[in-house]
Amino acid sequence: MSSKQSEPSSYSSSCLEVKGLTISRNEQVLLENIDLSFTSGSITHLFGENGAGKTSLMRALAGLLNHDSGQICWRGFKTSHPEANFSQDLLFLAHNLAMKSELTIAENLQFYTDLRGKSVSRSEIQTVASELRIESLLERHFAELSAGQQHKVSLSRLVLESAKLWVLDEPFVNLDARTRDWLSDKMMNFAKKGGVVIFTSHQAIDGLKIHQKVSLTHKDRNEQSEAAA
Amino acid sequence: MSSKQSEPSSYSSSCLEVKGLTISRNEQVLLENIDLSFTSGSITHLFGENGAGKTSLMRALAGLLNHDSGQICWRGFKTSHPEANFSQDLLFLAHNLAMKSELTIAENLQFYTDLRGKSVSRSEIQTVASELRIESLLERHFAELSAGQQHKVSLSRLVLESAKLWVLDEPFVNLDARTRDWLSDKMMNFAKKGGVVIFTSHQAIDGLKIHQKVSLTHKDRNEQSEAAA
Amino acid sequence: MFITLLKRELMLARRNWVAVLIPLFFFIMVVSLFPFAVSPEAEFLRQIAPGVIWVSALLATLLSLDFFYRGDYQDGSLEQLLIMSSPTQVALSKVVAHWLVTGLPLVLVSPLLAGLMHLNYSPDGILLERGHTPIMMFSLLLGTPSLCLLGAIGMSLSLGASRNGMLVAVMILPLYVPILIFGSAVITASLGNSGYNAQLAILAAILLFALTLTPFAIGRALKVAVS
Amino acid sequence: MFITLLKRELMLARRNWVAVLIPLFFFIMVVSLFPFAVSPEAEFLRQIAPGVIWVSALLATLLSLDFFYRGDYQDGSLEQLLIMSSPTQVALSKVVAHWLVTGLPLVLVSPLLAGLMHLNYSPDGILLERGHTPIMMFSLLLGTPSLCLLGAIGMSLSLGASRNGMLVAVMILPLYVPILIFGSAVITASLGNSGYNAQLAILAAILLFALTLTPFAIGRALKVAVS
Amino acid sequence: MANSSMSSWRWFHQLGSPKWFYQKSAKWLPWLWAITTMLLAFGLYYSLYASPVDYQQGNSVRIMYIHVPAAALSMVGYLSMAVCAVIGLVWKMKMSFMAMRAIAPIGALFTLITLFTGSLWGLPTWGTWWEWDARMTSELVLLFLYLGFIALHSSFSDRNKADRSAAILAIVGAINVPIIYGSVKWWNTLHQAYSVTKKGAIAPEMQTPLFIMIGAFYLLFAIMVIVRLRLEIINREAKSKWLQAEITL
Ligand code: HEM
Ligand SMILES: Nc1ncnc2c1ncn2[C@@H]1O[C@H](COP(=O)(O)OP(=O)(O)OP(=O)(O)O)[C@@H](O)[C@H]1O
Ligand SMILES: Nc1ncnc2c1ncn2[C@@H]1O[C@H](COP(=O)(O)OP(=O)(O)OP(=O)(O)O)[C@@H](O)[C@H]1O
Ligand SMILES: [Mg+2]
Ligand SMILES: [Mg+2]
Repeated sequence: MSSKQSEPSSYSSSCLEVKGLTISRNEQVLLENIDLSFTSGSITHLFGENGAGKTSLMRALAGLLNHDSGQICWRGFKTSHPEANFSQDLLFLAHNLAMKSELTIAENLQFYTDLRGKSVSRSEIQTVASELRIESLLERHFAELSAGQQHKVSLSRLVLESAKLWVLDEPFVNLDARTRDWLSDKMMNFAKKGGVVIFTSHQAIDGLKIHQKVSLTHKDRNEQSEAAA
Repeated sequence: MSSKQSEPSSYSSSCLEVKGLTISRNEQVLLENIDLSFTSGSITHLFGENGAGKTSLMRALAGLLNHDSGQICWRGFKTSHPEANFSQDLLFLAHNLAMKSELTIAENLQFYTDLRGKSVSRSEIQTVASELRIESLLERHFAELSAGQQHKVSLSRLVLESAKLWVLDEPFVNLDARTRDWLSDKMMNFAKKGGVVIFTSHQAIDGLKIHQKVSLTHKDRNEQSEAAA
Repeated sequence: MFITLLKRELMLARRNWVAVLIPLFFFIMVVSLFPFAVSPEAEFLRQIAPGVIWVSALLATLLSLDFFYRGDYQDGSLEQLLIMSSPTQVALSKVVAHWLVTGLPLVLVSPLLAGLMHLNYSPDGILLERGHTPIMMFSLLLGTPSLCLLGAIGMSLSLGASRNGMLVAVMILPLYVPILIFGSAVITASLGNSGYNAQLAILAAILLFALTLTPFAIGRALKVAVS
Repeated sequence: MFITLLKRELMLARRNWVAVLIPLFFFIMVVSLFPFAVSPEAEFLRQIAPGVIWVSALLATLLSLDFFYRGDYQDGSLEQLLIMSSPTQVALSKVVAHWLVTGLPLVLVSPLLAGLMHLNYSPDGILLERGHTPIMMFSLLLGTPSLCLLGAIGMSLSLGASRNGMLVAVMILPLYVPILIFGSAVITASLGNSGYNAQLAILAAILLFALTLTPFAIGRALKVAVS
Repeated sequence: MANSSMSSWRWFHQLGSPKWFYQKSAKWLPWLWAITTMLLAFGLYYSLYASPVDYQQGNSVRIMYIHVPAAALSMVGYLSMAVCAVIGLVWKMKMSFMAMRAIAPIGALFTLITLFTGSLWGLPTWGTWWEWDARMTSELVLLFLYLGFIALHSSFSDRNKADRSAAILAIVGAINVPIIYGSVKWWNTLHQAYSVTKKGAIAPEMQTPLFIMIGAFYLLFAIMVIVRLRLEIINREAKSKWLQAEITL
């Protein structure tokens, strides 16, 4: 894994640190006192059975879900702290693809790069699209795509936006084999350049080199019996 | 594959026949003049890259998407014909799980069995739920489940409703390994009893015995070049 | 089948009982805006009461449609319903539930608004012993089912179109004009102590007409929406 | 950042230009319902005009909110916006877009309604050379931004709650009452040839007040909605 | 007999083919334009200069020659839209839906013209540009119906769905038009009696130009529909080979 490190050096200093994180859902503790560290250049696979709390953890990392206690730091600063510049560094892809059905694919992608204050040329968008074999769809409206095509559009953001932390919830779902390979390549490349990748998946991905596996376990069953007692 | 055939004999006569089916999307022909036959007791895997038209074909089979020409017959009758009793025999699971977030899991499931005019006891629901490890969630509201848990609820319908044709769009998505196994078992059992299964999946499913593979190919690229010419 | 469908709609409504109360609140609130906006003078309110009450009832019915159709469309339930039973039955169950849950309560709560709008006073401010409230309720009772039926067409048509709840309003408000005219005319006639049987008869005729023709159209529209 | 966000909202609105016209149509249609429901007599219409126009404008603003918030919430865009920029900016961009796309056009189209409601006639039916239209427009111009701001709070709060568009209406209508009172009072005063500066001043004060306080509240509400 | 029904059937099928219509209408259009311009020029000359001034209304009566034809077309437009809708739904004919879509904005335009000329006329004759008179009011409601139709049709991204949904609305609306007209008339007579009587016997020297103008407006309407329909065909069949050949020619 000899990385070329051609990207800005600030990359390598990035590191996401989770300390004593406790998350509740529905007034029940879901994840308790979790410590995790995601270092620069690493790919982390979050796994666990359905309902273990993977999505909840990711949403907490992204600052969307409140946590009961503990802290989440990015480059040594709390993620909510402006110095951390977390909102610019983070790219979070969730189940909801966050694309507008009224806009064309190209417009949707353009908006997100604009929001990062990064100007992206049309040809860059075209390059990604042709890698993903959706170049002929760029002028179509998002609603008129198939499930997998929509997913691909959302994945294009990974390449177009220069984030430093990818948090991807089930990114391999609905993709055909070729696109799965494309995505694992991108993930490995990104990690090589010093990025941090956290993803969930229920399927094993051939050819994807994972540096860290985090297993979450279901607290529900224990609590159920507690509640019954 | 020696089947026990303990179920009603009408099962075995079930057969879905597709003749000369042509489907358009967006005024472009997507699938042209397709002939397919799904015999009783068979499991068919529809595959093809993203946007090939798998979902469209399934929706056409279910009578939700209009086709330009061709016909779809169930037990020798057109599916729209009342004699075919198609609406009672078909169970179509799509990406949208068709569950109400305001109702509990149990209530949601109950409704669909009621709609089939089949009375299902509470214990039957409990049995499926415990197989799927969602028995503790039966009284929860649908919206409060994780993605995979929601999916499991939708899959419970397969067991509770006595349909004869399963049309399943990406049923393995979001499921943990254990549930994938459960589903392939159910599919094989159902086929053994004479049911017809049609499903799509981008991942290979270990242990699932598939009788027929149908590959759909993308017409888009050809048309694109035509339009450009 | 129909019973199962209807039970489902009612159960969903019961679960969302707040959502069921909301059109009622809306009805009451919109009517009560007028004293603020126009004039709180009793005689004046009495004159505009038929119109204000009917327009508000109409808007409340129209806007509450969303609840019964949009959700089922978005979460895929509508597809399932249409696969598993006939479109006309689905349509009817939704209209009936909508009326039971929104239309009927509007009728029942309307006496309150009659009070607010001084409908039970004679022009010289004397409380009438037999006010105009019963006839107002009767006009609403005859009119609201038609509102539900016509509204359902618009709602079903707009489902596949856009997320815009007002689209229905724009499509359907013109069609509501006759119901509005005769509905409010009944009350106005009663206020003027003239006969209102003709108007009531027309309201009833409209209802019959709507009942026979619209369920099929709604079913078709729902089918188109999911395609 | 703000500019990017605002451009996005306006682009979405342009794409849905029909959706943008719909509140306008709605505004016009609801006003035109009243002659049917109340009475087409010119003098009478003139008297209820301020109230009717204001109530309709208020409903049109309220109901058009959905378009700007619900979609982004449901498809996950709102989450992304809140992750990538600050809640207050998101809130402001939405309110500004909503006003530009709905509020301002309402003001511009209102003279038409003034015509329909005979607002430019003297009580004895003579066409005034300097009618009450300009002052009506001015009152709407001052009032609609406040309607957008207050409405946005309600909308954001209701996002996570239920799919019910009317919930906003019920939450926010009471808050709209002061705006409605002073807004319609401006026109009524003008119709009665009395002064309306005090009412205008109050409308302006409400607007200032809303502008300074609400964006933060809307941002917070949005943040809660996605959590 | 069998033969004639066969040929009318064929005609129906040809009309259902965008290609056939596109090619034929290109031949019709110049002729239509010629006849219409002539008729319109003649009608306008006759009505604006050669016809008598009304002894009560003065020159403003000349608005009638625009107003009445436009009013007639506004209603015919909605009706034809509904007819197209039925044909489209029953025989699944795409062309019919295209025609329906093409008619909508033109019908709305004629409705607007009616309203506008009516108001212009009202100002000198009644001293007000708007009265809630039965005719005028139902014309306003007709405009709303058109707007609703257009709003619905334009709200879909999927044309197929848009056509079928809007067709249902057109039919429901058409069934309601007479009901609306009837109720508005009833409502209006109940509420107030007009001092201004609208109807008077029309003098023959006014009737002839009026008829000419009505004829001209019908033709104008037809031309506009054909032109829009051709645009619609270009829009929808952009990817078909015959059209690309047609356009590059
Ligand atoms: C905005 C206002 C008006 C509207 C919407 C309107 C609408 C209509 C409509 C729908 C017709 C029916 C055409 C037909 O049956 O073929 C009509 C006819 C007519 N209108 Fe108007 N009108 C308006 C104002 C006026 C005014 C101000 C006058 C004259 C004082 C007027 C005089 C006529 C006449 C003479 C006819 C022909 C009557 C007949 O043939 O029976 N209209 N108008
Ligand atoms: N709602 C729609 N409107 C117009 N075109 C559509 C629509 N949905 C899908 N399409 C187009 O139809 C084609 C087939 O889509 P479909 O959803 O059937 O693909 P699929 O095989 O299910 O793909 P996936 O594996 O991504 O789910 C795609 O090229 C897509 O662009
Ligand atoms: N919106 C919600 N409200 C309340 N509880 C929820 C909600 N979403 C999820 N939960 C509960 O929180 C737990 C964790 O859910 P989460 O979505 O994080 O699981 P997950 O690991 O992502 O599962 P999956 O593999 O199915 O996606 C589950 O037990 C679920 O029941
Ligand atoms: Mg998850
Ligand atoms: Mg698919």
